[in-house]
Amino acid sequence: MNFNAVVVKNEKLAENIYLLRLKSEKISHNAAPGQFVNIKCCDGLDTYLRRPVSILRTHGPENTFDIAFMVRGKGTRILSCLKEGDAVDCIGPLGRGFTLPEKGERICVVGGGIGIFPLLYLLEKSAGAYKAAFLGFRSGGLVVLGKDFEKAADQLIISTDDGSFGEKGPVTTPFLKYLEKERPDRVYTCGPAPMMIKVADACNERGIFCEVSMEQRMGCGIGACLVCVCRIKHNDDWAYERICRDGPVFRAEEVIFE
Amino acid sequence: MNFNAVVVKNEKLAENIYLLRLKSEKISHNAAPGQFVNIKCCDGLDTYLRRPVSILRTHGPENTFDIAFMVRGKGTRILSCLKEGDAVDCIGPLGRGFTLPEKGERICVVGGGIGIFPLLYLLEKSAGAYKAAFLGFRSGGLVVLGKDFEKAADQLIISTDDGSFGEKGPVTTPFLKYLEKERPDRVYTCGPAPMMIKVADACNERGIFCEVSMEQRMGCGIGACLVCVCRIKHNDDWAYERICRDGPVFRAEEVIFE
Amino acid sequence: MDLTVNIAGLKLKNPVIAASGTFGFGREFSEFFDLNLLGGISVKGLTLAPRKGNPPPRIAETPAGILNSVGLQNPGVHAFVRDEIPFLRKFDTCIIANVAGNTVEDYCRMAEILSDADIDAIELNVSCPNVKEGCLIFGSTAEGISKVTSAVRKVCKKTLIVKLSPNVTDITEMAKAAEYSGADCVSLINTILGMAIDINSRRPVLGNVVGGLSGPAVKPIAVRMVYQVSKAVKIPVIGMGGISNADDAVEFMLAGASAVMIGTAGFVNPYVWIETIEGIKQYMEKHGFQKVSDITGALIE
Amino acid sequence: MDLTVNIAGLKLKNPVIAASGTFGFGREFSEFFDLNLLGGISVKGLTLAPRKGNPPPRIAETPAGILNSVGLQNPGVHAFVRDEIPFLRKFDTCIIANVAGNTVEDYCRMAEILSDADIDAIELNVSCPNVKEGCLIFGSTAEGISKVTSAVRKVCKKTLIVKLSPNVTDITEMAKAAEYSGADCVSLINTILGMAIDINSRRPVLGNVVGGLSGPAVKPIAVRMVYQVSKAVKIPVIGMGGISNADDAVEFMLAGASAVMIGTAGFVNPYVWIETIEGIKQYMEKHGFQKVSDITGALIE
Ligand SMILES: Cc1cc2nc3c(=O)[nH]c(=O)nc-3n(C[C@H](O)[C@H](O)[C@H](O)COP(=O)(O)OP(=O)(O)OC[C@H]3O[C@@H](n4cnc5c(N)ncnc54)[C@H](O)[C@@H]3O)c2cc1C
Ligand SMILES: Cc1cc2nc3c(=O)[nH]c(=O)nc-3n(C[C@H](O)[C@H](O)[C@H](O)COP(=O)(O)OP(=O)(O)OC[C@H]3O[C@@H](n4cnc5c(N)ncnc54)[C@H](O)[C@@H]3O)c2cc1C
Ligand SMILES: Cc1cc2nc3c(=O)[nH]c(=O)nc-3n(C[C@H](O)[C@H](O)[C@H](O)COP(=O)(O)O)c2cc1C
Ligand SMILES: Cc1cc2nc3c(=O)[nH]c(=O)nc-3n(C[C@H](O)[C@H](O)[C@H](O)COP(=O)(O)O)c2cc1C
Ligand code: FES
Ligand code: FES
Repeated sequence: MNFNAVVVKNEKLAENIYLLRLKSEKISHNAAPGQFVNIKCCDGLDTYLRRPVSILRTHGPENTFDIAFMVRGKGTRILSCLKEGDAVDCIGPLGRGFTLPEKGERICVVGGGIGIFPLLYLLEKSAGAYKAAFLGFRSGGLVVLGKDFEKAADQLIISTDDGSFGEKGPVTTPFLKYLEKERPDRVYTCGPAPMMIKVADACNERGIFCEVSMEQRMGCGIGACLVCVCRIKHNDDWAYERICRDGPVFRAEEVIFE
Repeated sequence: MNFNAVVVKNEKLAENIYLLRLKSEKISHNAAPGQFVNIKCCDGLDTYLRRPVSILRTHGPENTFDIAFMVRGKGTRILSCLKEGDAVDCIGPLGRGFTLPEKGERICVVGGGIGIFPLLYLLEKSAGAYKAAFLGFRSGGLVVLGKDFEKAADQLIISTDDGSFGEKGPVTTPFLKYLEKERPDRVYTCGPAPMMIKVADACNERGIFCEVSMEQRMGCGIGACLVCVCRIKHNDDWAYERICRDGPVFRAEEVIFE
Repeated sequence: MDLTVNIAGLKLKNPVIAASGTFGFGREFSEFFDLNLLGGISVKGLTLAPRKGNPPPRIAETPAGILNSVGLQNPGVHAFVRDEIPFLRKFDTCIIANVAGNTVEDYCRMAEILSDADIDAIELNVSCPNVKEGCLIFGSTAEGISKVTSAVRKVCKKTLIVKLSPNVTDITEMAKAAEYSGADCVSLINTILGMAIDINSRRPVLGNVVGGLSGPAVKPIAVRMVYQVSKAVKIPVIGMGGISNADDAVEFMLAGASAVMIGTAGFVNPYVWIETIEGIKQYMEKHGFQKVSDITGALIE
Repeated sequence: MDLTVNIAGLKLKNPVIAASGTFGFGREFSEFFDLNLLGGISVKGLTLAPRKGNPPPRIAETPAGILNSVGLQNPGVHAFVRDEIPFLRKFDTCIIANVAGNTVEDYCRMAEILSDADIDAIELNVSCPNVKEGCLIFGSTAEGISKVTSAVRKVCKKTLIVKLSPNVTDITEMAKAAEYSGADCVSLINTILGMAIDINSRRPVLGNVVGGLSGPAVKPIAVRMVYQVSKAVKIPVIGMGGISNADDAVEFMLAGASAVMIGTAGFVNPYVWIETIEGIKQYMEKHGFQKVSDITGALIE
């Protein structure tokens, strides 16, 4: 389960945002949308723990998969410097991904910032569904993979906080407006907590199936250490469940956001 | 005083022994035989402390200096992988070097293993002296820089523990035999403690000027932390002196070996 | 080559044990390697009633280490007996039940329940820094350790291991108290209380503010404590704290440990336990040790 | 921007101080940078009579840290006054005399001598893990700290800092004892007792077998202790332990430190003190702090 993936390409998508294509037969053949890999960014002690990064898509025939990430700290900085041919120690695919829609269903994805990445994979794997994508970014300079989303979705709405690209304001505004007129069969969301809460609440109120992809600092990444939890409803009570194994994707109605 | 030196070449001299040529105007112009540089082998935490390595020689016109080293652990392994153009964080030149001989004096250097490196620089800087070099190695495969020593010394005797090159046995044997017939003006020694003790004792008995270059684990490398000490006689008493600053070269008669 | 280790009657096939709280109940790592290879497994810390644990974030990365503040999230000892022992027993490895209580009665009740269960040893966790009541309160004084240990000893039919906290002035006093009160073995160290602050948000990184430090950073402290304790008591010592490979494991054994536990390093390298066992064999070969137990305390001073 | 810090009347031009034992008497580092830039210098630990110190090796590298066992090698307080103060006084920076004794009388005698000398503060080292007598023996109990501190307080005319050992169960008890007994300030942490073994030679790496751990590895432990202590006492706290840059320094200040000391990191980066001062300024700019003292305790919980 612990694989050395080899860098096939490293592409800068925007300032501080990179796409890595990695070759690994096992990961590329076993992955599903919403799953992630857990990466040892460098040998040794400098970034001690692995870093979780979502799988952006796979290319079965070439045995490769892509990840896209924003440089946040030491680990992602190191990843951004990888070169073709470098080996990367990746564990994956990990976690429970999205429930794929049935053919003919209408779905929405609502993503913010780095939360858009797992949603692209979902869209690409949702053949036969009618797909609307709502993506939010802080500003136009951070808008990435627009072409890919355009291709993968039937409808694409982009908004930026500062209005420098697409609609101005939070991505939840066009999404909520959409919900006024339409009733999608499934909604999937990933991004900052405030955004996900709005999306989840709107869907829960309307009884729309909604899945959220959660983020939390991780230890083992495989479910053994109970470090990466979020609150999940259990009948009248709740329990901390593991984002790395029971998630990262949960049913929105089950999650209690902190 | 803290300089980025740039790798000009990295040459493998023998299995696990490397020569690095580094460009640094300040170090190459200020160094003297017996001094060392203190090297941060890699950024970050993996080799946390700097590693002390003797200066093998300098090339004034090219602003370069050489170091030669054996791969012992993590730090020297990283150094052995450096490539032309890489920057190396070096502090130096550090320490008190050898007392150079006067013109016309007869000198001997007695070196063992990695202890031979500072002695080459001394020989090359002792123009006008008559120079005999005694070098000991564990086996023939470890004999390095033979040509350079041949050129730098008027007389060169090499011995190996297993007899696979030169004389068989410890290097002290031919040196002590030499002392039976000759009385050099100055003797310089660097290498394993048992070897240096024999050389020092022989010289002290005969009242021959002898300098030893000491080795010890270091902290700061500049004399501030008192970590790198050896016992030095002070009248009827002794004190711990700092190898990095009061040495690494000491008068043999002053040193109390542990 | 003899890799077996005998800890107060408890026979381990090799000296490498998975540390409590880092290995769950074995299910997850069983997807990576054959649990039959392990000397033993110390399961996630159990409490009498189920515990929810502390709010996230529960982990922070620190230089060469991590802070955790899980806070003993677990399904309770009854669910462990019912749901986890049957799975663990499929493997031929020692099962150590790690237990933590708020009161002496808690510890005793769990020891009773587990004495009737199909496990090999009980590890008293009197050293968890991540819970407010009990536990570390007991582990911070020799009297506290004596009280819990002697009470549990009376009802415990299994090998009794007391896991010591490093957050004390003199660890040997704690070990002696455990020995005197009937422990068969001591294990050490649990995590060291620490804290990390995000200077941009100006908030503690951990939801619980403070957490327990583990990983390579703590190794020199742990080796020193194992060295001191193994000189101070006659019962065997299980060493842990920052072990990442066979060299580290051997270092603990030379310092006096009869066996070792590995935790945090498994987050980075899920095969660390297996590789450590292999590496110990290589060390024995190179240094002419026939029996792994001969490494214990073989420090030359 | 106001970088000054006032510690019980002692005015530092900035909160960055060189930690005792890592900076000698300033001579060596003065070749690297202008000592006038420093907030202060805590000199190598002094004893009444000169001390030879412990046998080498005196240092071992450990994950993200070092162990040292120098054992207070120093020329004695008289030689310090005679030979070192005149050099140090050439610089406009606070001079802190770090002193360690075998007996209460030793501490008092040194405090008397230094009260008449041209220095700014006395730092009582009751926390050196590398000497057999005195020192840490005092620092391991609240009574010991009280005894030394109150005796010294009577004869000490300088700002009195008590440097605490982390090798204790409850650091707040030690800090409270120091405060109660008249300390103007506490500084923490000194090194944590540790050990390293060379598995090939099977010998301890250090000549003294055990040594004190410092460097990045100890940072989370030190931050936690500074946080606890600054809540427990009203006197100012000087924080240290693993600081390698301005981010780390700010972390200690947020946790409650009024100033910081940096030691081990200077072995790797001789400019660390200067770079830290610059980095703190940048942090203040970015986060809108006018006075550096406003960072102290500005943790949001
Ligand atoms: C399931 C999952 C999927 C993710 N997918 C992506 C993705 O596709 N693209 C992307 O850019 N980012 C993704 N992230 C976030 C990514 O893991 C963090 O940005 C990354 O760990 C930061 O590491 P660093 O060393 O650069 O930052 P540092 O701040 O130096 O990291 C310090 C520690 O905190 C942890 N950490 C810091 N931020 C986060 C975070 N937001 N989530 C989890 N751990 C964090 C790190 O893993 C590390 O242990 C995902 C996170 C999770 C949990
Ligand atoms: C003044 C001086 C000059 C030296 N000149 C040379 C030279 O020209 N060529 C050469 O090959 N070697 C030389 N050495 C030895 C060299 O410093 C060590 O081989 C090197 O530090 C080993 O580092 P490592 O990371 O590979 O080994 P590790 O064993 O991983 O190092 C661990 C720690 O121990 C220290 N250490 C280990 N061995 C030694 C040692 N023998 N001396 C001092 N510290 C040690 C390291 O610096 C480090 O802090 C010299 C040492 C000194 C003190
Ligand atoms: C995430 C995590 C959870 C832990 N939970 C427990 C526990 O439940 N019971 C216990 O006795 N120790 C617990 N520990 C401590 C470890 O068992 C071990 O004592 C410590 O981590 C030092 O070893 P290491 O550095 O190899 O991890 C936990 C450690 C970690 C990192
Ligand atoms: C080599 C060395 C010598 C030290 N000597 C002393 C000393 O003489 N007196 C003292 O109070 N602390 C001494 N210390 C402790 C430091 O002042 C400091 O408390 C500790 O190293 C933690 O800070 P750091 O991680 O920044 O080094 C010494 C530390 C080192 C590494
Ligand atoms: S990270 Fe260990 S359980 Fe999720
Ligand atoms: S290494 Fe610090 S004094 Fe020599």
